Amino acid sequence: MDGFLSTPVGILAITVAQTLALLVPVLIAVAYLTLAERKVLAAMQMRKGPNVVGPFGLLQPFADAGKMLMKETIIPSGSSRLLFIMAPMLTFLLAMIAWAVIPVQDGWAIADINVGILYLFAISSLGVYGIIIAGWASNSKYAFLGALRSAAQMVSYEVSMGFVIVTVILCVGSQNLSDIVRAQENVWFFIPLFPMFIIFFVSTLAETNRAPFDLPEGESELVAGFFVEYSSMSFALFFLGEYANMILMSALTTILFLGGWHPPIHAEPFTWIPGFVWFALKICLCLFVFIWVRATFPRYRYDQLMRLGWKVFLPFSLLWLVITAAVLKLTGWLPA
Amino acid sequence: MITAAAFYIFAFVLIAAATMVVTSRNPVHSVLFLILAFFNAAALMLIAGAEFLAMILVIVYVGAVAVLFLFVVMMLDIDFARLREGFQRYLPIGGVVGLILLLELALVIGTWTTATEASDLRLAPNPGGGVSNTKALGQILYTDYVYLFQIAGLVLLVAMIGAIVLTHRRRPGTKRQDVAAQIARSGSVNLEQVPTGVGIGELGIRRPTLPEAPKPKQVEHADHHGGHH
Amino acid sequence: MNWTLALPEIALACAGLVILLVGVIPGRNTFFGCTMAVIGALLLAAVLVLGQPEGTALGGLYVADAFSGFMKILALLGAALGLVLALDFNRRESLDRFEFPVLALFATTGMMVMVSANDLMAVYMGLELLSLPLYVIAAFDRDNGRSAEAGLKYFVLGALASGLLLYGVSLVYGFAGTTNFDRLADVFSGNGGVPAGVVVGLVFVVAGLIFKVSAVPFHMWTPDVYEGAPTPVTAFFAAAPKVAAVALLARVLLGPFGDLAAQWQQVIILASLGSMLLGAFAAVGQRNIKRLMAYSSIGHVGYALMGLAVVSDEGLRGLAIYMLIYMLMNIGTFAILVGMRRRGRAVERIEDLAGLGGTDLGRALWMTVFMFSMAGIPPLAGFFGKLYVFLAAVQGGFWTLAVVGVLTSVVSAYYYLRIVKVMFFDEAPAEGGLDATTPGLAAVTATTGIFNLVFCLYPAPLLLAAGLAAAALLG
Amino acid sequence: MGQRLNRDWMTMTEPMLAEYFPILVFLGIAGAIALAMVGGSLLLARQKPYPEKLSAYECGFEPFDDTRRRFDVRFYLVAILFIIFDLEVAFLFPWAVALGQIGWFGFLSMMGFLTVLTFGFVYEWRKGALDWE
Repeated sequence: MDGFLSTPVGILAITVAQTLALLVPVLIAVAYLTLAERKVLAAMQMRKGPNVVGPFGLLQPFADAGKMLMKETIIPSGSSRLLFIMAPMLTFLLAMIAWAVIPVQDGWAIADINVGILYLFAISSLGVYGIIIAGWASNSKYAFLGALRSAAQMVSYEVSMGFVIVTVILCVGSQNLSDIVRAQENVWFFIPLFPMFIIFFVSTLAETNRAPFDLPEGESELVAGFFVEYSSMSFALFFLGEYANMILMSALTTILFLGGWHPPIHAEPFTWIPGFVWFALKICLCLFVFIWVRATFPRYRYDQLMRLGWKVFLPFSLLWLVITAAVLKLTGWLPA
Repeated sequence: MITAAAFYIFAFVLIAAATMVVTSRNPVHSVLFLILAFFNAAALMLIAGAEFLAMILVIVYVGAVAVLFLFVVMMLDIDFARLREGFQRYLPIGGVVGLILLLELALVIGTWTTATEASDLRLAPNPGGGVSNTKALGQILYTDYVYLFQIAGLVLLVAMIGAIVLTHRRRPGTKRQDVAAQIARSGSVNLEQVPTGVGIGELGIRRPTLPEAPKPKQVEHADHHGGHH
Repeated sequence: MNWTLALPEIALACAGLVILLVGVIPGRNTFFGCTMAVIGALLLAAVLVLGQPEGTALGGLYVADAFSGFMKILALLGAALGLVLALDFNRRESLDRFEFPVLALFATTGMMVMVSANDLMAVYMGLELLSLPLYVIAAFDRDNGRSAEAGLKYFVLGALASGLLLYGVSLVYGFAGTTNFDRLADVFSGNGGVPAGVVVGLVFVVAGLIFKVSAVPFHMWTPDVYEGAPTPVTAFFAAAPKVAAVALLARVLLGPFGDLAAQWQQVIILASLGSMLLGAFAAVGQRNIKRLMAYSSIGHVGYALMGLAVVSDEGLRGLAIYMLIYMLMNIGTFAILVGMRRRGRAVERIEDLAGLGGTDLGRALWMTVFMFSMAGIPPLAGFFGKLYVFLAAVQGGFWTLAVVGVLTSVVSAYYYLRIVKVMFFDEAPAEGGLDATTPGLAAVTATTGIFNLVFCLYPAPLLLAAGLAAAALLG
Repeated sequence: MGQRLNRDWMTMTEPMLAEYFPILVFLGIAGAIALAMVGGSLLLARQKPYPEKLSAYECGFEPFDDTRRRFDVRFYLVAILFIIFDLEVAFLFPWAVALGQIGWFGFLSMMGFLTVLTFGFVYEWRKGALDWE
């Protein structure tokens, strides 16, 4: 058996198995996130939410998926067919391949690369493409406007995200995601870097086009924004990609600020629970806040959104980065 | 062996994509091929051990520069038939120049030699001792090459100024939110208890004087809106 | 890290930052104040260059010697005079935004970095810091189609040249294993054969630099850009960056690649011949005076490159002195061109000068001085500039260069003298003569004009300085 | 000679490359899932297109003009400024990793760089380039 596993085919087989072991739960999580969102929103608005399909509506996601699958795929006549089909697949693909480097538990990262955080930053900067291509390929004004807004918005918040990530790297001295989590064994970074944690979280809201930054979709003015022309499984892929991105961003927040797989206290009852469960719990917490925010805040106006990104977050995160570096340098706490 | 195969595959796709960038009919496709070329270049850098540069190539070129390209190419009405015409007109000259360059390169490859230390330098993306590629860069970029680093800062500054000088204009007639002014504006709107049953004229509350011409644009912070209840 | 050696560059850059901030914070127009401040900063930098010790610094990326000092002072002087020309023109054409002098300042910083480069990477960074602001100020009149076109053309072709240069630099690095000038010189000084890859790299580097000095065969951007850009910008282009680019070309070729002279000499000779011929013949039919000046500048670069092509002390001294005289002739001429206005509107055709001898004799006379000087008529400075490079060519046995140089001088004298003829013998157009000039322009005209007149009386100190500069590079 | 060199450096970096292999596998599997979903829908669902259904969405009338036309230059400006700041971030990464080794000089070197760009930022701010009107 050992002999087979060290051959190229064996290595491939193991990797495929690992990949599926991660991707299948992620996809199921995405399906249930849509349900969770509806349930939580309903609870916050004193409603019941989906409760017909299966016990407590638990089979609702599968019903939705089945419906989507059976719908006709409409490709608008003026569109660029190939790009129109490619765009949702691209969004979905990006949301999936990012998971390759996520360490769900110590040593469980499938691709434990040195520059893991850069890889994630790169993937998130590519997210714009699915949207621009969809908006352009649809050849519809609503889609196009939504895509433009979305691109400008994602780009605006990416800079402050970059500064936040650099601040975390300063405290760790490595770009490896597992190293970043290990460095938080005693203190999770959201305590010393609290303002950066807030900026990062808000920026992830903007990056994923979630409320209160959901202007690209703004249904009251742009109908559905960049995916107004999409139907059937292409639409579902966008939807899946967007929710998978939410989970991914929550995972990233967990890794950078909430101590990844570490239990809150390294003591008896907490350490019984395995690391990946802690990791998943923290992701759920972040996702709950995502939904909570949606239920609570009204949508931003576009000029306010740009102002928040460029005039508040950018200078503030840069300033905090410099302060962090100076403090670390002065106290000699810098990791060697 | 696998690495060598990967190298040749990526290099081949890179060159093919680059060729498509130039020959593709639709400019949007050109940009998409350019992105493909960037990805393959990043993969080649990975093979050479330059992890950091590979990622930065994706972040900066694919994530930022190519987005701008796409913006420009998607939204401009460029008459590509005419561009193509020009291309064909210059094709013979371009072809001759290309041929000469090709011949020169062939000549060079015939007498390929390298300096003794050159290969050693290229073999060292990492200085060894478990220092990662990023750290190795960081250890020299800000100290040994501080001069170039600061010039890079100046170049970025000039780029900022240039972008604004060439594209930014304040358009008249737009309203912008001035947060500081909003917050500072205290006392202009206040609630007052007014005895009921009395006309506001008798209480001495002035109505804002309406401008003569029916020009609705005159709304700039007229100070006395106190009459509205 | 011995950074104090680079004090002029540091001071200039810091001044630029401060002026940028001071210029933007008040709500009103700060063009005039910022321009004066930038001129002051440029002169301050020139003073600092005068007091600069020699040596290499900043990890071997930076070198200061007599050559860099000489060329830096030329560039700084050219930039400062160019800005004086812009003062009035920009206000009249509503281009009076304070970014203009600030961008010119950063471009000048780039020139100084280029001139002091002791490493191929520093060459590239300096070149980019120079080029980027120039692209912007070429398109500074952004609502004018021609200016925008000039900026775009310059940008696209300049980017191509930068690409060529960078490609050459990476080839050289790949084959030689270093980008430092001193170490490159060591690598090539051995008598082992030169790797073919280095030669190809060198060809690309030279091509990139020849583009920047706008010599044949990479001159094609010059006429369009000179014509389209606002006139003071053209004056700036023709003076300061050209000095820096020629200096950089000399330093790169004679420094690290000095022992490969056999490989690049032919290229430079061809570029020099081509530029002289093109500058002489293409300018003949021009009607737009800025376009004419573009071809004229191509020709002048051809003469200057002659000094480089002969690879000798005399040749290099000739090059240095030629650049000095060329810069001052050009600024003087442009001081008159910038002031060409009829009823408040800027004009730029040669016919517009008609009858200037009758309406404004002083200006016409100064223009005559400059045109005679450009044509190389003794005893004006332009004659001596040509004399030194021709002498060097003859001494080095490069007869073809010298003969072609003399012949093209004769041809180009035709179109310079034609301008004089138009000024004195043609009738002024019916709309009337040109508007009166401004004190600033008149002062620049007079200063540079007097230099052109009196250079022959006492050339010794400048010759000495140029000689020292040449010796620093070749010695 | 070139051939021999190639093999040398490729074997040297092989262990690091192996870490990137799973990403390719992820790409393959995720791509397959996406294709299967779209393809499955195309196969299973009844496709019955007609021109009215395929026309672009508008509020009840025919589209007036082409969608792909020029748009506001502000979007370009945002994209350009983003590139500049993205590069700034790119310069910060190696610095953050190596700050422990490069001493105060390295620290101050970055502060100089950031100061230059902060001047640029102040300039943008004052010019109103960061406002969305």
